[in-house]
Amino acid sequence: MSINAAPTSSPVLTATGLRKTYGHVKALRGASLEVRAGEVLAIVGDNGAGKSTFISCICGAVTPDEGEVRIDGTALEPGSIASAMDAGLAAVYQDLAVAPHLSVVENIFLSTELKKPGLLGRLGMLDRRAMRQKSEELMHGLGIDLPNLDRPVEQLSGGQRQVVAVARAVSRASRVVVLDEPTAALGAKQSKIVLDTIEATRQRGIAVLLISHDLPRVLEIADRIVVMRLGAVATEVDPRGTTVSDVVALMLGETSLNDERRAS
Amino acid sequence: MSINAAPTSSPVLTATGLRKTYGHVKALRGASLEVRAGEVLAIVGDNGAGKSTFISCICGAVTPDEGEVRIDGTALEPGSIASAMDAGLAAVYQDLAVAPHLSVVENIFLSTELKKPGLLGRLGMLDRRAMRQKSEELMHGLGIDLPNLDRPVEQLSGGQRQVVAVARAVSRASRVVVLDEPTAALGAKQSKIVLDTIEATRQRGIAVLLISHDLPRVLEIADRIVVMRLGAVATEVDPRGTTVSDVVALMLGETSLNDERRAS
Amino acid sequence: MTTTAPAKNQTRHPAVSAATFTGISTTWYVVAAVVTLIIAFTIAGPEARFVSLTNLQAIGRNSAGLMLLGVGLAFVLGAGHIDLSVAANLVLSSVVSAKTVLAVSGGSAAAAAGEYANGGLAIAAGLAAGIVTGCLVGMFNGLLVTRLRINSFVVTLGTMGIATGLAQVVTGGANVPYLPPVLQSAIGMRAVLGVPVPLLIAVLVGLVGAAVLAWTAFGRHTLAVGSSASGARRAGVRVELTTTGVFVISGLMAGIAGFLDITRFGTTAIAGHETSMLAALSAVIIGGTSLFGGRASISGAMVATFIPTVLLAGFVMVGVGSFYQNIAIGLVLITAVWIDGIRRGQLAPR
Amino acid sequence: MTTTAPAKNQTRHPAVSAATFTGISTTWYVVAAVVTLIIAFTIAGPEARFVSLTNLQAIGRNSAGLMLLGVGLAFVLGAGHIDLSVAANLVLSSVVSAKTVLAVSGGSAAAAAGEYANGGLAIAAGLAAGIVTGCLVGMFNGLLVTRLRINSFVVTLGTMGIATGLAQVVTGGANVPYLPPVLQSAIGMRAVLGVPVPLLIAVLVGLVGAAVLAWTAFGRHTLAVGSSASGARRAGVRVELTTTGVFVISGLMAGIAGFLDITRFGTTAIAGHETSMLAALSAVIIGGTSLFGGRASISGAMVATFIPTVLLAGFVMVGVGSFYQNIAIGLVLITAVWIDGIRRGQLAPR
Amino acid sequence: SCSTQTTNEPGAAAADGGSNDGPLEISLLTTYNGLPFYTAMQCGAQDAAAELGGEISLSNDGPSRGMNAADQLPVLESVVSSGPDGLIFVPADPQAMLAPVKSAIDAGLPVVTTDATLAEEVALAQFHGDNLAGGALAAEEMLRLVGDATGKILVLDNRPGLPITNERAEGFIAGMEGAEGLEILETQYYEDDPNQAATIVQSSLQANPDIVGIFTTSEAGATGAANGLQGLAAEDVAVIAYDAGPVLVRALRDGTIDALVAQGSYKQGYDAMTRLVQHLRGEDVSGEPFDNVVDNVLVTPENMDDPEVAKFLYPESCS
Ligand SMILES: Nc1ncnc2c1ncn2[C@@H]1O[C@H](COP(=O)(O)OP(=O)(O)OP(=O)(O)O)[C@@H](O)[C@H]1O
Ligand SMILES: Nc1ncnc2c1ncn2[C@@H]1O[C@H](COP(=O)(O)OP(=O)(O)OP(=O)(O)O)[C@@H](O)[C@H]1O
Ligand SMILES: [Mg+2]
Ligand SMILES: [Mg+2]
Repeated sequence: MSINAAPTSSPVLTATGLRKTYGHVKALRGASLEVRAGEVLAIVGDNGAGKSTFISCICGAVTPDEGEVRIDGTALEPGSIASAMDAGLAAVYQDLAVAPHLSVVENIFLSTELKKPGLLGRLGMLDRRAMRQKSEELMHGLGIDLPNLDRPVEQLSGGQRQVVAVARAVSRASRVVVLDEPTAALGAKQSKIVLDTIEATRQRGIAVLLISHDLPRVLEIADRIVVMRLGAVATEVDPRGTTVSDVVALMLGETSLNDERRAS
Repeated sequence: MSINAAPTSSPVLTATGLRKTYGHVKALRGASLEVRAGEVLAIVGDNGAGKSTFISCICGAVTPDEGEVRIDGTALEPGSIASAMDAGLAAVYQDLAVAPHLSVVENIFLSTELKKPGLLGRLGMLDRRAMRQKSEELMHGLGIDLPNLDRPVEQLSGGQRQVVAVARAVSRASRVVVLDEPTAALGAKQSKIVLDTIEATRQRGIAVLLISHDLPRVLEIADRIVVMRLGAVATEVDPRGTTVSDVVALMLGETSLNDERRAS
Repeated sequence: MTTTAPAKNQTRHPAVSAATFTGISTTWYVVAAVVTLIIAFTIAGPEARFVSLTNLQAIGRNSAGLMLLGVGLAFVLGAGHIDLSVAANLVLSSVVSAKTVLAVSGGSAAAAAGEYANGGLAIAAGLAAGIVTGCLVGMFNGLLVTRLRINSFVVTLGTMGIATGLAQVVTGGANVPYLPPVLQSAIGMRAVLGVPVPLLIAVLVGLVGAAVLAWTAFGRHTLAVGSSASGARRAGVRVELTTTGVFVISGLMAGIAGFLDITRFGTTAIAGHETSMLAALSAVIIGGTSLFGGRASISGAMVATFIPTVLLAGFVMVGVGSFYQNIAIGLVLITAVWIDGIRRGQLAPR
Repeated sequence: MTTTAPAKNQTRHPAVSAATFTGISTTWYVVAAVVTLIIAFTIAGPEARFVSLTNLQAIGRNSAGLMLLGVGLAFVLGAGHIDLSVAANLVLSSVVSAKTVLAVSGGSAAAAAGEYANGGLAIAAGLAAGIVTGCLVGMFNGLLVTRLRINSFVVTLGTMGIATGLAQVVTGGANVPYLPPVLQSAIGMRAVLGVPVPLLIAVLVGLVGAAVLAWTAFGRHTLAVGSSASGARRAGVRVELTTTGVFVISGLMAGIAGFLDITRFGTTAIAGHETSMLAALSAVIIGGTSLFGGRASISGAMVATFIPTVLLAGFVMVGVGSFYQNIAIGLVLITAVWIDGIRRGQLAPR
Repeated sequence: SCSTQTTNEPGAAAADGGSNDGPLEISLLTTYNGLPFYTAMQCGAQDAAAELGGEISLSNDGPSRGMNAADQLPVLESVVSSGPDGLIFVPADPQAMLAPVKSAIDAGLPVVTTDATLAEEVALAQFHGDNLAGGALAAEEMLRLVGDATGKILVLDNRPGLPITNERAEGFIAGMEGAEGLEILETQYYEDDPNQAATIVQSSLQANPDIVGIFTTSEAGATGAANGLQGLAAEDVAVIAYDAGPVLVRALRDGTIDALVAQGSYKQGYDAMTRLVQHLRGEDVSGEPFDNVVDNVLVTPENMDDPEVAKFLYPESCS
């Protein structure tokens, strides 16, 4: 995996001044970033730093109290997942956001179902066969070997589920893909598949936003790294020439498990 | 962290020939292991190898179809958590097994509540103050800084929750502590705390059973490593002189995401 | 879609999702249970009269309303919600429908004198009025659940009172009398090829419902929302729309059932149907729909609605006192769900 | 316990868990709601008679049974289950209690002639019979839920039918007549210091229940099971025991309420109480107990049981027509839960 | 309950004049099993059967709850399917039960209605109390009890949409019309729940302390009303209730209730059984009237021990 020079094109996604307060906890206090096409931007930070909240606001899964997200220069409707999806964004959430009772195929095409051609399709009839076949092709293309795509996702092991969520996101994204700790539950082989997938996605000119605690891998794959602390982006580092302990030092302000950043 | 020589004492915990089938899936097909006091035994394996099922059978959370678990030579009642807890075992499960609505203190003392002294206690009255104080001491002792132990666990971030589960397990265990991916969601600082805690626990003469995908750390901390493949223990390795890629090679049989090890 | 390498089709299993599969198999189990009951009552009852055409027709007629409610509830439960207001909605819809029929067929003064106009039009208007009323109540439920984000149990418990009260206000507390007899002769008491028309309607509507659940995006989204609302939302499902949709469907079914009710009785039954909601809920659950969402079987619910009707008819015929009927129906409910659970392996060892 | 370094006590917040805290604050909110209703009806009604002692006593007496059911349901809901059988259990317990009272006080023939013996003993025996019956039904529920692992909705729906049927079988469908008048004079219609004895009993029992929930391991385990049964189990909680326990408590409450019922009326009310289950459930939910387990407030439930009684009494007094009462009660239920949700921030932006 | 033979062409037996003394299966189908009112009816039917002789078996059917068409209809259809020789039927609703009864009659089942009537004269005969008249009887007594007092009257009815009890209220209100100085409050419904009835009575008395009389249309309402009055220690309110089951009779004796409207349900059952069996056995009943009104009787503490009145009180069970 080569460390690319940061692309010079204009940013695909910009997030500006996102704020979010839960009761007394200021989870985000004015976080901003931008990603360019074909760039892997990693977000690192201690537990509770606000990483998941940040990307949830970007994806429209959480409505920020303040701030703006733009894709290709157009502002997204805050808190609207549809708006982000329509703009070409797809995500893997930390808790995966799958429907456990539905099968692998059904989850991959959830909300982007294929309709039968012709009248039946216009009546809303699904094309199950096409979806099944495309899912197989997708899995095959990624090198993932799940034997039965019709098993409900709840019967898969944690790692298998995470792979399904990654496959869904990369197959959907046309501009930005957001990955919140996509390898947390994965073994060596599956982690490799996911990292290869990220690389392939970047090659397709898609912007990648990656959250991970696995710093060695982050340093290996990311073009840029932003460090979050206490709900805001503390600093940005260039992975070239940076070591894991450098990053750890940046991540650790004081008492970082302390999330009592009380409102005013 | 020093690599100890494997202790020579007789095993604290032995699991023999555990089998478990879910419908068509043979999750475990005769897995065995033993751990000695003061020893850290790591279990590694690909996703879906059966690691979580294995330790769930050991802890009594899952009833194995066959096989036996002994602590200090006494067989545990299969599928009885009480039996394992009484024998001095405590565990962190992959999904943490906390009660999300209860506070940190309430979760730490769940099922081991302290009663008031005297008549009130005999009437079942809880000693909330004592539990709160002991929890604070515990957290302080482990170096964990959670500001408000009365917040419901569901309001904590994933990493904070995992730390609570680890604190509960190490405070309870008197003979064996079982940790299923205790650092999966943790950042650098929290991971360090957990690893230090494992080391301290081992020093107290408690047997530690650790599942982790973080092979560098496993090699660093474990006394022995067992590699699981397809529901059974494939081999055992000595971490001394072994590299990560050696272990990965051992972990990977073919098609390991393929869990369709159909019953006969 | 990213589709690399057109890999050879390696389908090793038929393209039927596990959810559908369980659904179907529970349906067959329920069919077997109903058939067993029918055989038992035929043997135990006098002269095999249980399987006489008139008796089976009566059972069919009596199941039609429950079946419609069950179809609606299967959607609602599948989406992880509950609708306690179905029976009250049925009553309200029947009342509005009856008033409309009277108005269209010439007003109640003429009706009292036995004069009726516009038979066919009156029927159509009555059906439309029932459907609109039912859907409005359903929409009200759906909007409260999605916009105000109140738990559906609470919302529909409230709507249950509201609909009951409205039905009483509309009628002044007395059943609507003097409905045109054509309602009963053309629909409620009619049979086509031996099949009672109300049952026919319920089955047809139910089959459409089953198709919607199994074969359309809406149906799939319904189960996704029931399986994990937050997951479905973040996967792009418009959860609010889907949720409102299932409540409207439930209301629609109650509306049709309300109209069928007046075609059966030739009047309204504003004091009746107090047990219908729980009976329909039981049927839906026996039929294999999960109370917790994510799994629903319309066909199972449809077949299971025969269970209370068959039991009641059978006990009367066999001569089991009516007090024992409550006990027996309770035991059958528990036993059926228990056996189904064992069969599906859900109650199997942890 | 591992306790290293006796760190200085760094408590920054009072040692009240968030769960308890929400419980208490919802209780105060419900108190405010009830008081507001009382003030409104006092102003709207004639000559402030709503707050007359007799009226408040009447409201208190009429709330006692519902309050007991609510206390039981708060445990069951807190543990993540539901008990639909409480009202049927109440009726069965009242019937068994009444029959026992009659038997102990000299048999029904003597009673018909107006002769009664063993007043005090009869009362004690009646109470005991009611409690035993209630607990047995609750235990039955608990065992089916835990041993057969059937969903509690299904189990208690079944038990509801079984208990209703048994009550009818025991009585032959007619209310038990000729109960000794001492029941009413000594308990049902008596007031101590102005407080009706049934209310006094309900409040005392409820306070014990609140103490059990808040201060004992059983109470804590109840909420843990409701919060996550599988989590609690693996943390060492004996989930089966706790679950059976909550159903027994619910049955116990229904048993006491059944006994109080006969002391109120001097007879049974086997056809009454059809709305009691839903009324008690509403009260518990309004009172701040989660339908999904993990959070329960006994005090909130106790206060909230006054809402339906106050509303009915107030509407009658103010002269709201009875058809509109159903509507109004439905609207109040929805509004109360909605406002409480906003207040707790649960319905706040995602 | 297996019957062996059914020979019941409508009117055929009567036309033949041939007698049929074989065993008969009669079903008594009510709206609400176990109510004392229906127990009395059943006693009447049983006694008639015993006097008529021959093997007549009587089965009691009916929903275990409801009093409404939706609950009764499935039971009716099952009873018809089970093929009894004759049916004594209490229709829950005159309109709703008409079509199904008609088709049963068309299929050859002789039906006699009791207590309530059907919207059309399709049955063999009907025996019923007049609920409107019963209400009026209560009104008459109410006027006597309150004397020249002025004030308000509260009517407690069971549930909206139950024609049987709704008519009693209607008859009562009509009977009170034009009474000097008495105002009838809006009817309140207690849903068969004495607790609700008690609350309503108490609140109504708070709002209208000048209530002088209460009329309730069934037992649960009377139980609740008596209790509500007891709670208020309001002695001077006249309470009249419909029906005369043991609970109500005891209350009358205790003085918590002032009068009862007892229906002749024993006689209804007796006469209905007689007419049905006569028809089935081919006796000529064509001369008998179709509509038979069985008068209600007003029971007061003064006349309740009079044997002529006492036989109208409903027993706990048939002797
Ligand atoms: N729904 C919520 N209610 C209350 N507090 C919340 C909620 N969600 C997040 N928080 C708080 O906001 C802060 C940031 O949480 P977030 O999940 O974004 O952290 P993170 O950086 O993703 O941590 P981790 O690495 O552990 O996943 C934490 O202190 C957390 O406790
Ligand atoms: N409840 C269940 N029902 C059906 N299959 C199950 C169940 N639990 C586990 N399995 C299957 O058993 C196999 C082993 O699962 P297990 O969770 O033990 O794997 P693991 O080694 O812990 O994997 P991971 O590293 O992903 O956590 C998997 O194939 C999984 O799909
Ligand atoms: Mg996170
Ligand atoms: Mg695992």
